[in-house]
Amino acid sequence: MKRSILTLAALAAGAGLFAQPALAAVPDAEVVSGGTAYILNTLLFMMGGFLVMWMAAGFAMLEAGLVRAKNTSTQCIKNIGLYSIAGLMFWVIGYNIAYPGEFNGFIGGFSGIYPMQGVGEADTETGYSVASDWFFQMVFCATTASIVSGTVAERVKIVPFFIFVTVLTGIIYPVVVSWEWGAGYLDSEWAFSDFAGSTLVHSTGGWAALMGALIIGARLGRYGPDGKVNVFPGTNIPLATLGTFILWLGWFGFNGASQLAMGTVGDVSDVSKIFVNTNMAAAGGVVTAIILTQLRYKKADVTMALNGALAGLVSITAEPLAPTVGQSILIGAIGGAIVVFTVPLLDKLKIDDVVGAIPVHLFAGIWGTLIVAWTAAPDAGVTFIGQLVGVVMTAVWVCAASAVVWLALKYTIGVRPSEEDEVGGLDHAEIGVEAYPEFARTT
Amino acid sequence: MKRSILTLAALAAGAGLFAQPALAAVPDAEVVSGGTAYILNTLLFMMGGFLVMWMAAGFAMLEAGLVRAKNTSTQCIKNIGLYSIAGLMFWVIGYNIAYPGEFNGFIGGFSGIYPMQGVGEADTETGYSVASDWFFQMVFCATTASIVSGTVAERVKIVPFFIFVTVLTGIIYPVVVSWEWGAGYLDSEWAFSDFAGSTLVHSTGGWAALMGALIIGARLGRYGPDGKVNVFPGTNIPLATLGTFILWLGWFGFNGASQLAMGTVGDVSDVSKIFVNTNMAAAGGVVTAIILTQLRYKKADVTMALNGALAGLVSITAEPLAPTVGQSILIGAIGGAIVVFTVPLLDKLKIDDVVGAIPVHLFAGIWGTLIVAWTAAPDAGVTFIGQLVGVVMTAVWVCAASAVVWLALKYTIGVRPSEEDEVGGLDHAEIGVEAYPEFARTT
Amino acid sequence: MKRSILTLAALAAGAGLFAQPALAAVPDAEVVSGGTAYILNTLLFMMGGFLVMWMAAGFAMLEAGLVRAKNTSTQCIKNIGLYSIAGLMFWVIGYNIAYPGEFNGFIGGFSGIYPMQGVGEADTETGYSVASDWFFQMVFCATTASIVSGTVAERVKIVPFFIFVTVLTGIIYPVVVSWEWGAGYLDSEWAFSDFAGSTLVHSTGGWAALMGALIIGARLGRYGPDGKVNVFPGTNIPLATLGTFILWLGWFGFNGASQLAMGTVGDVSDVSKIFVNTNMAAAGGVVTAIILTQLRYKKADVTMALNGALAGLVSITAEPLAPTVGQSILIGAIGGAIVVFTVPLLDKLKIDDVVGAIPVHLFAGIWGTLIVAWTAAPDAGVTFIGQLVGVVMTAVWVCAASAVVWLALKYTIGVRPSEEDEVGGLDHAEIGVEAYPEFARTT
Amino acid sequence: MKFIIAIIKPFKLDEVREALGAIGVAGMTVSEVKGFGRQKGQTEIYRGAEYSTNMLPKVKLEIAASDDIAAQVVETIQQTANTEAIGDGKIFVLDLASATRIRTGESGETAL
Amino acid sequence: MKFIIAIIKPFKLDEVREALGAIGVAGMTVSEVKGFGRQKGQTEIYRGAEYSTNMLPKVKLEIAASDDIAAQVVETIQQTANTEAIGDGKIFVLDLASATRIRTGESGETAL
Amino acid sequence: MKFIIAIIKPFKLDEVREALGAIGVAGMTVSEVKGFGRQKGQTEIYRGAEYSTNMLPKVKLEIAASDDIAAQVVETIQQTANTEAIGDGKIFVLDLASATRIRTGESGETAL
Ligand SMILES: Nc1ncnc2c1ncn2[C@@H]1O[C@H](COP(=O)(O)OP(=O)(O)O)[C@@H](O)[C@H]1O
Ligand SMILES: Nc1ncnc2c1ncn2[C@@H]1O[C@H](COP(=O)(O)OP(=O)(O)O)[C@@H](O)[C@H]1O
Ligand SMILES: Nc1ncnc2c1ncn2[C@@H]1O[C@H](COP(=O)(O)OP(=O)(O)O)[C@@H](O)[C@H]1O
Repeated sequence: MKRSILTLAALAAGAGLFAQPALAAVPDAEVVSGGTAYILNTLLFMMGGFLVMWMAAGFAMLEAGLVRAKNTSTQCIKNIGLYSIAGLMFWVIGYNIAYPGEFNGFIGGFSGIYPMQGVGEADTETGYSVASDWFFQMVFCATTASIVSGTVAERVKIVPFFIFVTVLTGIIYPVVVSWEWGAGYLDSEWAFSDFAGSTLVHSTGGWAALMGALIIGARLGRYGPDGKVNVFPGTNIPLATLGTFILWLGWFGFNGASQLAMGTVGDVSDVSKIFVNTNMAAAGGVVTAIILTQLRYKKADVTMALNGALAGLVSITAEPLAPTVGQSILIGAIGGAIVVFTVPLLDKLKIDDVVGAIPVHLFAGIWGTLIVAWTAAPDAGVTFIGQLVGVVMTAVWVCAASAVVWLALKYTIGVRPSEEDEVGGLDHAEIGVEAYPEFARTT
Repeated sequence: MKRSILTLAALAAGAGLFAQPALAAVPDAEVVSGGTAYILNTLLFMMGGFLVMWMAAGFAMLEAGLVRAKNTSTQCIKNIGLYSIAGLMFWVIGYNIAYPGEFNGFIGGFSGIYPMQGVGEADTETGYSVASDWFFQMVFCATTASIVSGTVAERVKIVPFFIFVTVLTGIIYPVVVSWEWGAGYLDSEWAFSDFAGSTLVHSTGGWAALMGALIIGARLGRYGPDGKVNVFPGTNIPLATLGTFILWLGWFGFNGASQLAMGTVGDVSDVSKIFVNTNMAAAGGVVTAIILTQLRYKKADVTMALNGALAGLVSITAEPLAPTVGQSILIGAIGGAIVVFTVPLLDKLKIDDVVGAIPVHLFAGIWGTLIVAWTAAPDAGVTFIGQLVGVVMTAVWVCAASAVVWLALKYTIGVRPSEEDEVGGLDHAEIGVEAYPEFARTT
Repeated sequence: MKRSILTLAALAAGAGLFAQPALAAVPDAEVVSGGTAYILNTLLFMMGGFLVMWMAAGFAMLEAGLVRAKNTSTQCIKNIGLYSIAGLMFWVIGYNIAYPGEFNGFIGGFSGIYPMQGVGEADTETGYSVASDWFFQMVFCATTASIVSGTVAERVKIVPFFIFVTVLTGIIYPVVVSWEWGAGYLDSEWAFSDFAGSTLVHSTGGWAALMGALIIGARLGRYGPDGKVNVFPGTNIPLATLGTFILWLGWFGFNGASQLAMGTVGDVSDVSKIFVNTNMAAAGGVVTAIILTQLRYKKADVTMALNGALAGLVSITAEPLAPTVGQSILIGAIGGAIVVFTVPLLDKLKIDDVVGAIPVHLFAGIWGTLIVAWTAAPDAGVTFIGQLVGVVMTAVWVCAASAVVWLALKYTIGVRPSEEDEVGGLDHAEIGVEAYPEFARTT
Repeated sequence: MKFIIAIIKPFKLDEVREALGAIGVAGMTVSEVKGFGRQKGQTEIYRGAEYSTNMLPKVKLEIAASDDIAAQVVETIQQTANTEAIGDGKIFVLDLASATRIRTGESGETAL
Repeated sequence: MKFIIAIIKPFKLDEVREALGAIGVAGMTVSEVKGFGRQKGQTEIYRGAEYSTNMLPKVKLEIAASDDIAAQVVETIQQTANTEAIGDGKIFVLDLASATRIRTGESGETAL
Repeated sequence: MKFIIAIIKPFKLDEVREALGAIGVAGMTVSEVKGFGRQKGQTEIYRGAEYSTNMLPKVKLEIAASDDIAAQVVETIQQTANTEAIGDGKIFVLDLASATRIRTGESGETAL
C-alpha cells in the first residue's frame, strides 16, 4: 500500500459536496469541508507524530532499565543521540529515498535535502500539510534505530554506534520504505501489505540488530563453556515497565495515524478501530506471556510480560484495521508466545540480545506480516507469497547492508570497547558520568 | 446522567443547519457540519482514551514507588497485567453489562462479546465512532482495577489478584456503571449525577480495595502490639511523583472527554472549562496537603502532597463542569484535607493501605459525589438524597461482591504468600526478577 | 506580537464563506466553517495545554535526577507544589496582569480574579474558548517557575521557595508577558518578537534563577579554595533523561500551539512546520553537545547532551515558524554549543546552577531572541535593537524584582537551611521522607 | 575487650538489637553483606535462563564489648537470631587491643 | 602490625583521609555502615505515622598499619573526626597477624 | 583459628570463590567497599569540571578458617585474585578467638 501521498478520493467526497451542493450525494451526517479535512488529516499526523516521538523515550527507559547499572548512562545518551541523528539524516537524505516519486522501484530519490513548506503555505492538493507528513515519517525512521540500540547494548562504543545509526536512518531504512510505502517494487509487483510497519520498521530494526549481535559478539562472560548462560539481570525493572507503557501509548499514534487520514467519518472510525485492535493485541501478548512463564517456570517473569506487550503490538502493526477484536487478541497472543519461546532460544544460539529486541521486533514482526495474508480484506489482493517476498527482500537487503557497515566499523575504528572498559562499564569509559553514582552496588 | 449514547440534539443543531440552510438559526460562528462533528466527537474519545490509558502507567509508577524494593517487580507485573485483563474482560462481557440498552435497571446485557464496527463503517447516527466510545469506556474500567492493586500491594499473590481483577472488570464494575451511565436505576429514579466517575470508577475501586485490605489483612509486622504503627517507607519517591504527574495529565482525558462530545462550540468550550476546573482542584489538593502536613508535623510530607493532588482530582470528577474555578479549588482542597486526616486514621484502624488509595479514591470520591448536590446546575434535578443513594448502593454492591470474591479466593487457592515469601519479598517468590538487583539495600 | 486575542481575519475567511457563499473567494480545499474553526482553535489550546502541563513532570524528573539523593524528595515536592501555586496565582491575579486589555503599556490589569466562562458558553467572537486560552497561558506561567527550582536546588528551604514562586507567577512573570503578548510597550513600540517565549518564559525564569543563585550562594562545599570545583554528580541519570524527553515532547505543545490557531489550512500547516523546526533545533543541540564534549573531554557527557536538547529547544522558541529546517538546526546547534561552554564558565564564576538552567534557559533564550532579527519574515519589522530592548527590559525588571524578593526572604524568614540540615539533606530536614530509603548509599 | 562479629539473617536484626539492648549493649555497627555458605541460594529464572543466587543477603553486626559481657553477647545473639534453619549465620570473636571514643578521646572499656 | 577499625561520621571522611595521608598512611578500605549507639536518630513522620531511625549512617575505615604508626593513626583519626558532638564514633584496634599484597605476594609491613 | 580479610578487585570475586571452594572453604562473607591506595582513580569530567574518583570499588571477603588451612586460603586468594596490576588488593589475617554457629550453638572449628 502506498503511503504518504494520500489519495484524495475520500477527501473529495466531503469537500466536493460543498462545491456542488446540488449533488447531495453525501448524507448530512458525513459532510466535511475540504479545508476541515485538510486540517484534521494534518492533525492526525501531528498527534501520531508526537506519540511516536514519545516512543523514543519509551525505548530509552526500557533499555536503561534492562542494562546493568554500569552501562546505563551510555544507553541514555545513545537513545537521545540516535533520535536526533535519525531526524537529521531523514531530512538530509532519507525522506527523498523513501518517497522518490517516479523511480526504478528499488532505489531512487537521491535528490538531496527535503524542502519543507514555506510559512502559511498549505499543500491543499495532497490533503494535508507536507510538514506534518514528514514529521510523522521521520519518527518512524527513529523507531527503527531505537530497536538496534537495545540488542547491542553494553558492548558497543558510542562513536561506531552513532555511525551505524547514521547509515541506517539515512539509507538502509529509507530504501526498504521506498519499496512499499514509496510505491516501489513490493507495492506494485506483490501487493505486499504492511499497514504501519511490522516489516518496514520493526523487522528492519530487528535484522540490523541481529547482524550487530552476530558481528559484535556477546557481552564478555555472557556465555560460559558447556552452554552455560550467565544471567546479567536488568538493573531497574520499574524503568523498563515505564518504557513499555510509553511504547504502548505511542503505538496508538504509530498504528492509528498510519491510517493517514481522519478527514472523513470513515477514516476516523477506522482510526478508532485501530486503537482498539492495537490495544487488544498488546493485552493478548501480556496475558499470554504471563500465563506461559507461570506455567513453564512457576514464576511470572515481568520482563517477559513487558516483551509480550511489545510483541503483541508489533504483531498487529502490519494490519491493525482489518482483523476483528478476537483475531487481534489472537495475533497478539501468538506474538507473546513467540517471545517466551525465542528469548531462551537465542541464548542457546549464543546470540546476545540484551533487551529481547530480536524476538519482539523481528520474529513478531515476521509473524505479523505473514498473517496479513489471512486477515486482510479479500479484495486487497494480499497473498502469502507476496508477504513472504516482502519479508525476504527486507531480510536480504537489511542484513547485507548492515553487515557491511558493522564489519567496516569493526575493522576500521573498532566497535567494541577494550575488555577492561567493558568490565568497568561503558559509563566510565565513554561517558564519564555514572548513572547512579550514589547507590552502593552489590557485587 | 446517561453516557455513551450521546443525545444528538446538539449535533443536529450544527449538522441540521447544513441540511436546511434556510433555517439560518445557527450563527455563522457556530456552524459545524455533521461529518465534522462526528470526527471531532470521535477524536475526543480517542484522545481521552489514550490519556486515560496512560493513567495505567501512572498507577504503575505511583505504586512501584511506594512499595518496598522487594515487591516492586510484582507491582509492575500486576499493573500491566490488570490493564490487559481489564481490556479483555470489558470486551468479552463488561461493556454489554455496563450498557445493556433496555433492561431492568439493575443488571442486564449478558449478550456476550461486544461487536466492534467493521472497516470503513461509521455509525453516524450516534454521532461518533462506536469503537472510540468502547475504547474510552474500557480505559475507565482498567482504572478501577488499578486502584485496588495499590491498596493490597505487598501481600497478595499474583494469581488470586488477577482472578479478582477479572471479576471486578468483567462484572462488578460494569454493573455499577449500568445503573447510571447505562441509564439504569440510579439514572432514571434518582437523577444521580456522576459526570466522570467519582463514585462509579473511584469509589468502586476504593470499596473493592477496602474489602481486600480487610479480608487479606495487613502486611506482616505492619502493626505492632500496643497500637504501634511500623513504617515501611516507599522505596522510590521520584517514581511516585512521576506516577502522580502522569495521573494528573491523564485526568484531562478522564474528565475532559467525559463531556462525550466536542462537535459543537458549546461542547468544546465545556471541555476546556473542565480542563481548568480539573487542574485547579488538583492544585487545591496539593497546596492543602502541603500546608496541613507542614503545620501538623513541621515537615511537608511529599507522599501526602502527591495523594493531595489525586484526592483533588477525584473530588472534582463527579462534577468538573458546573463549578466555578473558586469552587473547584475548594472542592479539591477539601479532598486534600480528607487525605491528610484519613491516612493516619486507617492506620489506627489497622487497615493497611499501602499507597493511600482508600482515602484518595474512596473518601474523596464520596465527598466529590455528595457535593454535586450543591454545585450542579439547579435544573439538573440533582439532590443530596439521590447522590447518597448512589453512594450507598455502590457501597453495598461492591463490598458484597468483592467480599465474596476475596473470601472465595482466600479459602480456595489462598490469597497471601507464605510468611517466608512475604518477608523475602514477592519478587523472589512470585516473579523471580528483582526490581533493583544491583543496588545494595540497607537493612 | 500580540497573543491570546486572536485576530479573526483568518477565521473570518473560512466562516465568512459560509455566510456569503456567493463570494466564493475561498477555494473548496480551504473551506472551514466558523464553528469548526472555533473548535479546532480551542482544541489546539487544549492539546498544547496538556503537553505543556506535562513539562512540569519533565522538570520534576530532570531535577530529581540531577540533585543528590538526599535532596530528591524535596525537589519532587517543590515541583508539584510550584505547578499548583502557578495555577492558583495565575488565576487570582496573573492572567489579568498579563493581558490587561487597555493599559499604560507597562503594568496594568489589577482587576483581580479571572472570570472563567459559564457552562455551555462559547465566546465565538474571539474564535476559541477563553478557558482553553487561559489554560494554555497558565501552563506557560508554571514553566517559568520550574526553571528556577532547578538552579537553586539543594539549598533553599521549601517555604521561602514557595513564597518566591507565588510572587514570580503572580506578578513578575505576568508583567513581562503584558509588555509583549499583552500588547504593551515592547509589542507596540519595538515590534519585539518572541513567538513562544524564549525571553518571556525562559529568560524570565533564567534571570529569576540567576538572582537566586547569586543571593542564596552556592551549595556548601561546592567551591573549594583555589578555584577548586567540587563535583556533586546527579544521582539518577535515566530519570534526568526521561525528564528531557518529556520536555522535548511537551515543547511541541509549547511552540506548536503558540501559533494560537489551527482553524485554517494555513494555520495548521504552520503548526506542523513548527513541529518540524522545533524537533530539528533540539536534534541540532543534542548532536552538537555530544560532539563538543567528545572532542573537548574525550567523553560524551550525557548531562550535556540532555542540556543540549533543551538549549536547542529554547533557542528556537522565539521564532519556530519562519526559519528553514537548516536554519533551525543551526540555531539549535549554537544553543547546544552555548551550553557546553557556559556551564563550566558559571562554575568559574562560582555561580552554582545545579541543573544548568541558566545556560539552557537564559543564555540560549537570549540567543534565540536576538537571532529572530535575522530569521523573521522581512515584513514583520523585527529589528535587532528591538529584540535587544526586549531582552534588556526583561533582564532589568526580572532581576530587580527577583532580587527584592530573594533578599526580603533572606533577611526575614531566611532562605537557606542550617549547615547541618544542608549537609544531612533537605529531605530529612524539610520533608521527613527519604527519596530512596532502601538503597545503601556510597560515601 | 572483645570484638564480636555476627552474621545474621536480615529480618532478625531488630530482635537481636533489642535483646542486646536488654543486656546492656549500648552500641553496635551494622552493615549489609552477602553470605556464602551451606545455605544455597534459590534458583531463579530470568528471561528463560536459570541462575542461582548463591550469595544470600545477610546482616553483619560488629560489637565491641568488655570481656565481662562478651560471652553473654554471643549467647544472646545465638539465641535470638536462631531460627533453626540453615543459614542462620555465625558469631566470631576477636581480641580487641584498644578502643577509643572519638568525641572525648577516652579509651578502654569506658569508650564502648 | 595493627588492624584499625574506625567508625566516623560520613561527612568527615575526606578530612580524615587527607590527615592520614599526611602522616604517611598509603591505603585504607572504606565502607558504609549504620551505627547504633548513644546518638539517637531523628523522629520522622511518614504518612502520619511516627518512626525513629535509630540506625544512623556512618562510615567505617579499615586500616592496616605498622606498630610504629598505629598510635599516631588512632590519634589523627580521633582528632580529625572529632566534632565534639555525640555520635562522632569509635576507633578499635586489633592485632594483625599477617598482611599480604596480592599483586606481588610480598607480606609483612612492606605489604601495607 | 584465623579470621582472614581480603580486599580484591570486584570482577575477581567469582573466580576466587570457586578456587576457595576447591580447597574446602565452605563459607565466607562478602561486602562491597571502596578502596584507597596506590592505585589512583580515573579523572572524570562532569559538566566541564574535573574530579578524580580516588576511591575505587573493591570487594571485601571475610573468611573464618582453621589454622590448618589458613595459609592455603591466603595463598589461593593471592594467586587467584592476582592480575599483576596495581590495586589488586591485600589479604589481612587476624587471630580468631572463637566461632559459633547460630543455628546449632556449636562452637570452635566445627562451626565454620
Ligand atoms: N567460614 C566462614 N567465614 C565467614 N563467614 C561465614 C563462614 N561460613 C559461613 N559464613 C557466613 O555465615 C552465613 C551462614 O552460613 P551457612 O553455612 O549458610 O549456614 P549455617 O550458619 O546454618 O551453618 C553465610 O551466608 C556466611 O555469610
Ligand atoms: N560497642 C560498640 N561496638 C561497635 N560499634 C559501636 C559501639 N558503640 C558505638 N559504636 C559505633 O559508634 C557510633 C557512635 O556511637 P555513639 O554511642 O552514638 O556516640 P559516641 O561515639 O559519641 O559515643 C555508633 O553509631 C556505632 O556505629
Ligand atoms: N593499609 C591498608 N589498610 C587497609 N586496606 C588497604 C591498605 N592499603 C591498601 N588497602 C586496600 O587495598 C586496595 C589495593 O591497594 P593499592 O595500594 O591500590 O594496590 P596494591 O594492592 O596493588 O598495592 C586498596 O584499594 C584498599 O582497599
